[in-house]
Amino acid sequence: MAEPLLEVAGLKTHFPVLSKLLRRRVGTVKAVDGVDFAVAPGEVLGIVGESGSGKTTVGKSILRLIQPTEGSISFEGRDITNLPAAEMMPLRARMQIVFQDPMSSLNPRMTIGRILAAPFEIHGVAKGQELQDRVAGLLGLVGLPEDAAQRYPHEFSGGQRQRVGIARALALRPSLIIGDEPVSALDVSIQAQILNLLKRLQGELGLTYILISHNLGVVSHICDRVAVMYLGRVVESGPREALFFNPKHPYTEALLAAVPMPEPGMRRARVPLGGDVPSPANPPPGCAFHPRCPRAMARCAIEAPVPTQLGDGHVVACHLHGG
Amino acid sequence: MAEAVLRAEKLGVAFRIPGGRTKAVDGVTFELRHGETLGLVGESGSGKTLTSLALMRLLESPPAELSADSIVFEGRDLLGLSEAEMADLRGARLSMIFQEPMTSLNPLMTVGRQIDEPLVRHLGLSAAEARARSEALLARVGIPRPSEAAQRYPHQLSGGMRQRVMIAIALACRPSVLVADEPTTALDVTIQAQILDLLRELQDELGTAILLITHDLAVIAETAHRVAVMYAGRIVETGPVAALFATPLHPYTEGLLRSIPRITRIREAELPEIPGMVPAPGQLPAGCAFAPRCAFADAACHAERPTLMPAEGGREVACWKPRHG
Amino acid sequence: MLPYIGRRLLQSVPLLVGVSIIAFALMHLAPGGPLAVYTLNPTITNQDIERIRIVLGLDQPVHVQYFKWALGMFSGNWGNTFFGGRPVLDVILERMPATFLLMGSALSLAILIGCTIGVLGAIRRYSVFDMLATSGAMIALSFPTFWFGLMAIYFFAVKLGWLPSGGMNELGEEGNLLDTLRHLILPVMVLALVITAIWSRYTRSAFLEVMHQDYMRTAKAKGLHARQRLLSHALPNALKPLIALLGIELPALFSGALVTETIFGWPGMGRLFVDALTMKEYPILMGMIMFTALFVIAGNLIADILIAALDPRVRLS
Amino acid sequence: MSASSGFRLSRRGVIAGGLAAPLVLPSGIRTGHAQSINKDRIILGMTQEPVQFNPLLWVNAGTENIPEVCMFDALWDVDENGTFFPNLAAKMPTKENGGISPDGLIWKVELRSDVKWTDGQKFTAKDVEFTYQSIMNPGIAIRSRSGFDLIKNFKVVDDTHIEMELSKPFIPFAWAWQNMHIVPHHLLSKEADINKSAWNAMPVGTGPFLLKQRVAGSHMIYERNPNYHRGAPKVRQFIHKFVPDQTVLYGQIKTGEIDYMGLSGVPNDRWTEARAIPDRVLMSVPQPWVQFIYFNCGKPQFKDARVRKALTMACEMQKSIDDVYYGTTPRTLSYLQPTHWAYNNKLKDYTNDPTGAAKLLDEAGWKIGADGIREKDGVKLKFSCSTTAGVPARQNTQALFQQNWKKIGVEMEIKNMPASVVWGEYTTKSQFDTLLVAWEPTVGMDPDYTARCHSKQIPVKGGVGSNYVQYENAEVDRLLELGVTQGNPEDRKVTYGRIQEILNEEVPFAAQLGTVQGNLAKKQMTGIKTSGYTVNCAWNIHEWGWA
Repeated sequence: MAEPLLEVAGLKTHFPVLSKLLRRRVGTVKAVDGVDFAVAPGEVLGIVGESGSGKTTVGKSILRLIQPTEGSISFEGRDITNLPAAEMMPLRARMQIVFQDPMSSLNPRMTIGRILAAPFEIHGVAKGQELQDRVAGLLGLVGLPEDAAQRYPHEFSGGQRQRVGIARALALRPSLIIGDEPVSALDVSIQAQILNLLKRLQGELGLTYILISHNLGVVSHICDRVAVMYLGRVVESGPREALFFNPKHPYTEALLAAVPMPEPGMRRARVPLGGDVPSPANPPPGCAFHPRCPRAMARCAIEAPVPTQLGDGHVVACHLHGG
Repeated sequence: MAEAVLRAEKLGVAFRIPGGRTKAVDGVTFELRHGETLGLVGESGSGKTLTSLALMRLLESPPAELSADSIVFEGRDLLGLSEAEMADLRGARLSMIFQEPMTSLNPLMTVGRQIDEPLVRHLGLSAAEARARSEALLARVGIPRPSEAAQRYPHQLSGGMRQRVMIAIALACRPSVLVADEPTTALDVTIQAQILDLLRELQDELGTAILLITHDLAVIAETAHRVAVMYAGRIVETGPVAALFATPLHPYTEGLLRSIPRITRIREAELPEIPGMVPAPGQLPAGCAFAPRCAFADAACHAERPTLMPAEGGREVACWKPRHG
Repeated sequence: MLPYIGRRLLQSVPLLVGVSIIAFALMHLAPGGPLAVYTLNPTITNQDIERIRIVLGLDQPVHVQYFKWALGMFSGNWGNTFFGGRPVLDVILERMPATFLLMGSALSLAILIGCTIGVLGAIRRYSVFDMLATSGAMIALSFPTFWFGLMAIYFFAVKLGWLPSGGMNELGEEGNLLDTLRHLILPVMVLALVITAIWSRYTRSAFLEVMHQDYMRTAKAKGLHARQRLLSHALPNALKPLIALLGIELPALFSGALVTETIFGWPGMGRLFVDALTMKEYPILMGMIMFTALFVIAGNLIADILIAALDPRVRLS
Repeated sequence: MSASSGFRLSRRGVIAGGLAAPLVLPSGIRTGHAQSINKDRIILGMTQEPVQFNPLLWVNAGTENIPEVCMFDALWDVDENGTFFPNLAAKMPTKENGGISPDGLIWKVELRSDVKWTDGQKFTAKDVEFTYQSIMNPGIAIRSRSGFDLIKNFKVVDDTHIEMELSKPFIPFAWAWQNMHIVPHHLLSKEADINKSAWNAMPVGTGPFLLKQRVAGSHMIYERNPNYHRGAPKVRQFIHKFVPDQTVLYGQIKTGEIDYMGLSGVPNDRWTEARAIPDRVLMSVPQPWVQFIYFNCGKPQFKDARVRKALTMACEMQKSIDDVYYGTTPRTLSYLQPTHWAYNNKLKDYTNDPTGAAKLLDEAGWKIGADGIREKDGVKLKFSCSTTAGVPARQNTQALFQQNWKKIGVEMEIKNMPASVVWGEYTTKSQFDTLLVAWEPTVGMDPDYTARCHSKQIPVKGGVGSNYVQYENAEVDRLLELGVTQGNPEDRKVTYGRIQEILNEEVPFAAQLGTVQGNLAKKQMTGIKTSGYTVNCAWNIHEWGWA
């Protein structure tokens, strides 16, 4: 593997739990609790998991939108875990995020042109006619008409707003884009448009993506490698084909089995998964998945499994495999 | 073929806007048969949720205005019922569950009391009887330790558990029709599977007909017997699930099916997409509403709006140039 | 719950200290001071003023004065008034019942009527009733309280002679409850008018907010009757923000009571405050500020406890 | 905007501000009910409330005078003609009767022997001595030792005789004891701290009434003292009621809820209406305060007396009274009310003469400059005028004078401030240009005016007095020093007449009007004597009754 663009090691991000009445710390949410992965340049990594798995927190921790509790994050060969804000600033241009709901991140009182010009102005890279040209270029890149610059966010549909969000993320030519559920709020037909756009841009601009999603279909379509998270940890990761067609972790299997297929009669044999995802404030001991795991053993309740290499970059953290 | 328990005829929902009215749902006709699941599928703005609220007469009026030739439920036209008569039906014969289990339960009331309410209201049970029945219902929808769970408040339950509670409430009085509006959209995929399985089981048990409203074709494929596809306030295609998914007649249905990203071993370089976007209500083109996005549209499509026309195998399609036809 | 209350009260100590420091500092920073009433009297010489300054302890540095005062407060001694040397707590307490009677009556009446109007307005939004209630509230809020007070006195006391124009009792009728009630009617009416107007707006918007919640739709989909939906579903939920608001609004109500007390010669704390302010009676002002702060803290605490009782999400987290 | 339109605007402001009053109290209102009079009692209504009742500690003149006069007595009082008459003293000491030594230094006072405190104890010279000692006690917050600080030696001769030796002859000394009510030795001498004594709230005195009940914020009820040494009051009860809003108070006297409205009185704009109310009497009571324009003689513009006089000449003084005060207040030309016994009736009113004013300024060398404003030696005749902010009547007065002065090429800027600011160091350290003030004489209602215009009384020049205008005139100094030693009122009248004459020419302060108060009483009330020599509207309360 080439020198990774981003390397995350032992990442932990914990939040205090405060009681409502007393505002006293009554516990800790271990939103991310020991995550390791690396992303090579030009690669698309998918992080999948259900709500509470910590996938969004991983994304925000990488960008230091949330300060991680422990572990290290290296970007372009540089440890950025504890960089002061001033030094983080130029790096922010290199790593961008695209959110699920672009509406909430677009200032409703600014035209699209102003919104797209802002990154250039903040980082002082362009002004005047050059700025205009750059904005026009961005609009063209994401497939929006040039006159969009004069309009306001509310005049656009969800799909178009997401295009604006992507254009803004691309403004400063980042090397890494983190997409946090970028297509989840969109209708299927629009979702396809945005996925195609993301894929095209990746090819044209040589971008690296981390795509955070709960939608396995989306992840399967766009990602090279996939990491499956459960309660703050990566339970299985590996190349897309291995993960989807040769899953090793019972949770990955169950997840895949639960995905409904748009082909009547093609229903897979369900892996019965009882109960709910436990609260990350109070995860079960041992393997966090064991209370719901159909193949749990006595050992699983006591000992947390360590990640095991299965070859070809396929890693699984389960007592059924390896150690 | 089983007889229809619910039949809507030319159902429409309009909104007053400055300078006129805009039709958000227009001429929707369908029937729901005993014990079957009819999937009503469409993207946002297609009018599927408005249709369901209109059936329940839960639309807020004003601003919404309901119109229909008839909505016949168990032999009675709902349009002719007083609000009191309608209230007698709701929760008893005709129930509904909603998309957001997080907000659809009253946060200040124990879940037990919230299930008790329709039992007391419709079946005239005493508080104790109702509670016993509620606990049985909680057990039936798969909530462990039901008598304890009945004492809990919604915020103490997970999303999946809350949706189970919603189902318990809706099915408490054994209704003949359940309207389920995006019942699993807010849930995680493993929980979605559980809830869909539960709905199916309960349907088998109670013979309840389900109108399943969703944007997710995969959910329809797994759950529904028949499906109606809505676009821009109208039904564009109906038919049995297997046939419709195998050979979609309407170009919109076809495009929709193809644009779903699937887990395939060898992935397509590019997802087929439907260009453009759904027109806003009030800005519908003169002809077929889908024509501007349709690869097969010709002058006729732009000129005149197609109506639902019968096709083979009990199917219907509203298209001048149906596919596979 | 008890440890919670104890903790909250403990938490309010720094707040009280902060309030007292700011109030003390502001009072002493303001030009004038209690001896200003003497400065322009030609029969009072500068030596006289210096002498009084020493007797009242005003010659000491402000922080020393503050610590003396704070030490006294800590041991339950609220100090003595500058003019007349009466114990501050006595001076405040002898006015308290009148204010509490007026505010309590006006508040209860206003909340009762205001909530009813608000609920009806929310249920029948845009109806004739709602329009009337809305414009009525706007009118009530756009006229100053003193104007309503004077109008009420003119019509009911001067012109019709039905009710007394001011005071809390007819002379010699102190303790006669019926007489007090007669005197209470006009000031309560005037004070309640404004609170009702505000409260009906709050209630209306709180109910509108609640009535658009998903669980209200669920209740309707269950077939529940309108009354049941209103009472067991909408009301408790709408009450929550209203209780919180009440906790915040209490100080504002205090100031409303002040104007009303002045117009109607109601022997309450509001007038005491105004008089003390004119005379720069620091001990009374400090006492009243502390009293109000305590009152507000207690109000908020009670509001929080009520909310916790109402809302399991607060209670059980 | 021209100055005249500015004036009209502010008049409109007054009308808007008074919006409520005509609505609440339309003239000709029928007040048929509650009109039967309870002749057992008299109810006096006021806007302010006294906070304590110890005569040693009083703060609010006019307000706390009421409990004081109800429960206490002074050695002597002053009547409505300005003449002293004995109260606790057996007779008024004068040079003629030997009470005052010929050199004016020894004052001998004989006390009545038939006076009792209301707890039954006998009133004696010890009580007077204790009162004096308390005044001089540094631990007691006595408001003023003015006058008493002249006492070099205080001697109790026997139970009914005292002798005081003064450090200098000072006729106005009588005012000190007129203004100080005697407190009981036998009760207060035991108090550890008189400042905080509970007695202050429920005192025992010698006065015509006893405090029976106090309802804080509402009223005080007094019972008649049947053993009062000047004769028991005619009514059984006297009630002092507090109605904080003046308009409401006025409404209450109309409805008959109160019998007498004093202290703040009927608003000036309602006098005509008040006079027309049946069964009520409106009394115009002269108050000690005279309203002036104060010229700061320390400022270069006002150094020359001709400038001050010219500015005064230009003012439409009578118009200001008629327009702003509805003609209710008398015009005065001196620091005394025109009704005062020492008022100089020969003074000439030279105001409302812009031509004369302009001429005088020309003579004085103040020429109109390019900008239309007069100037001399680089100094512009341009200044500010300050008073308490937010008093419409005063603002309107200022606006009128501003116009008057503008006409003669003088620019005045209105610069009003909150009371605590304008009357603070801004005044006492003579920082102002001009002020619009209403001030009283300096020693009771004596014509003495040393503190306000003697050259040794300028605070910024190290003086101890209130000569904030920084006025210096050797003749005035001499006359002021003479006046306080003259025992004969006729002699004094001449002396103070001359002082008033000089001041009217040199105008350190231009008198505008004498303030009056419209007290309103039920017609059937008897014994009320309005007096310009006290701010206490109930000074002869023991004589009040019903016809």
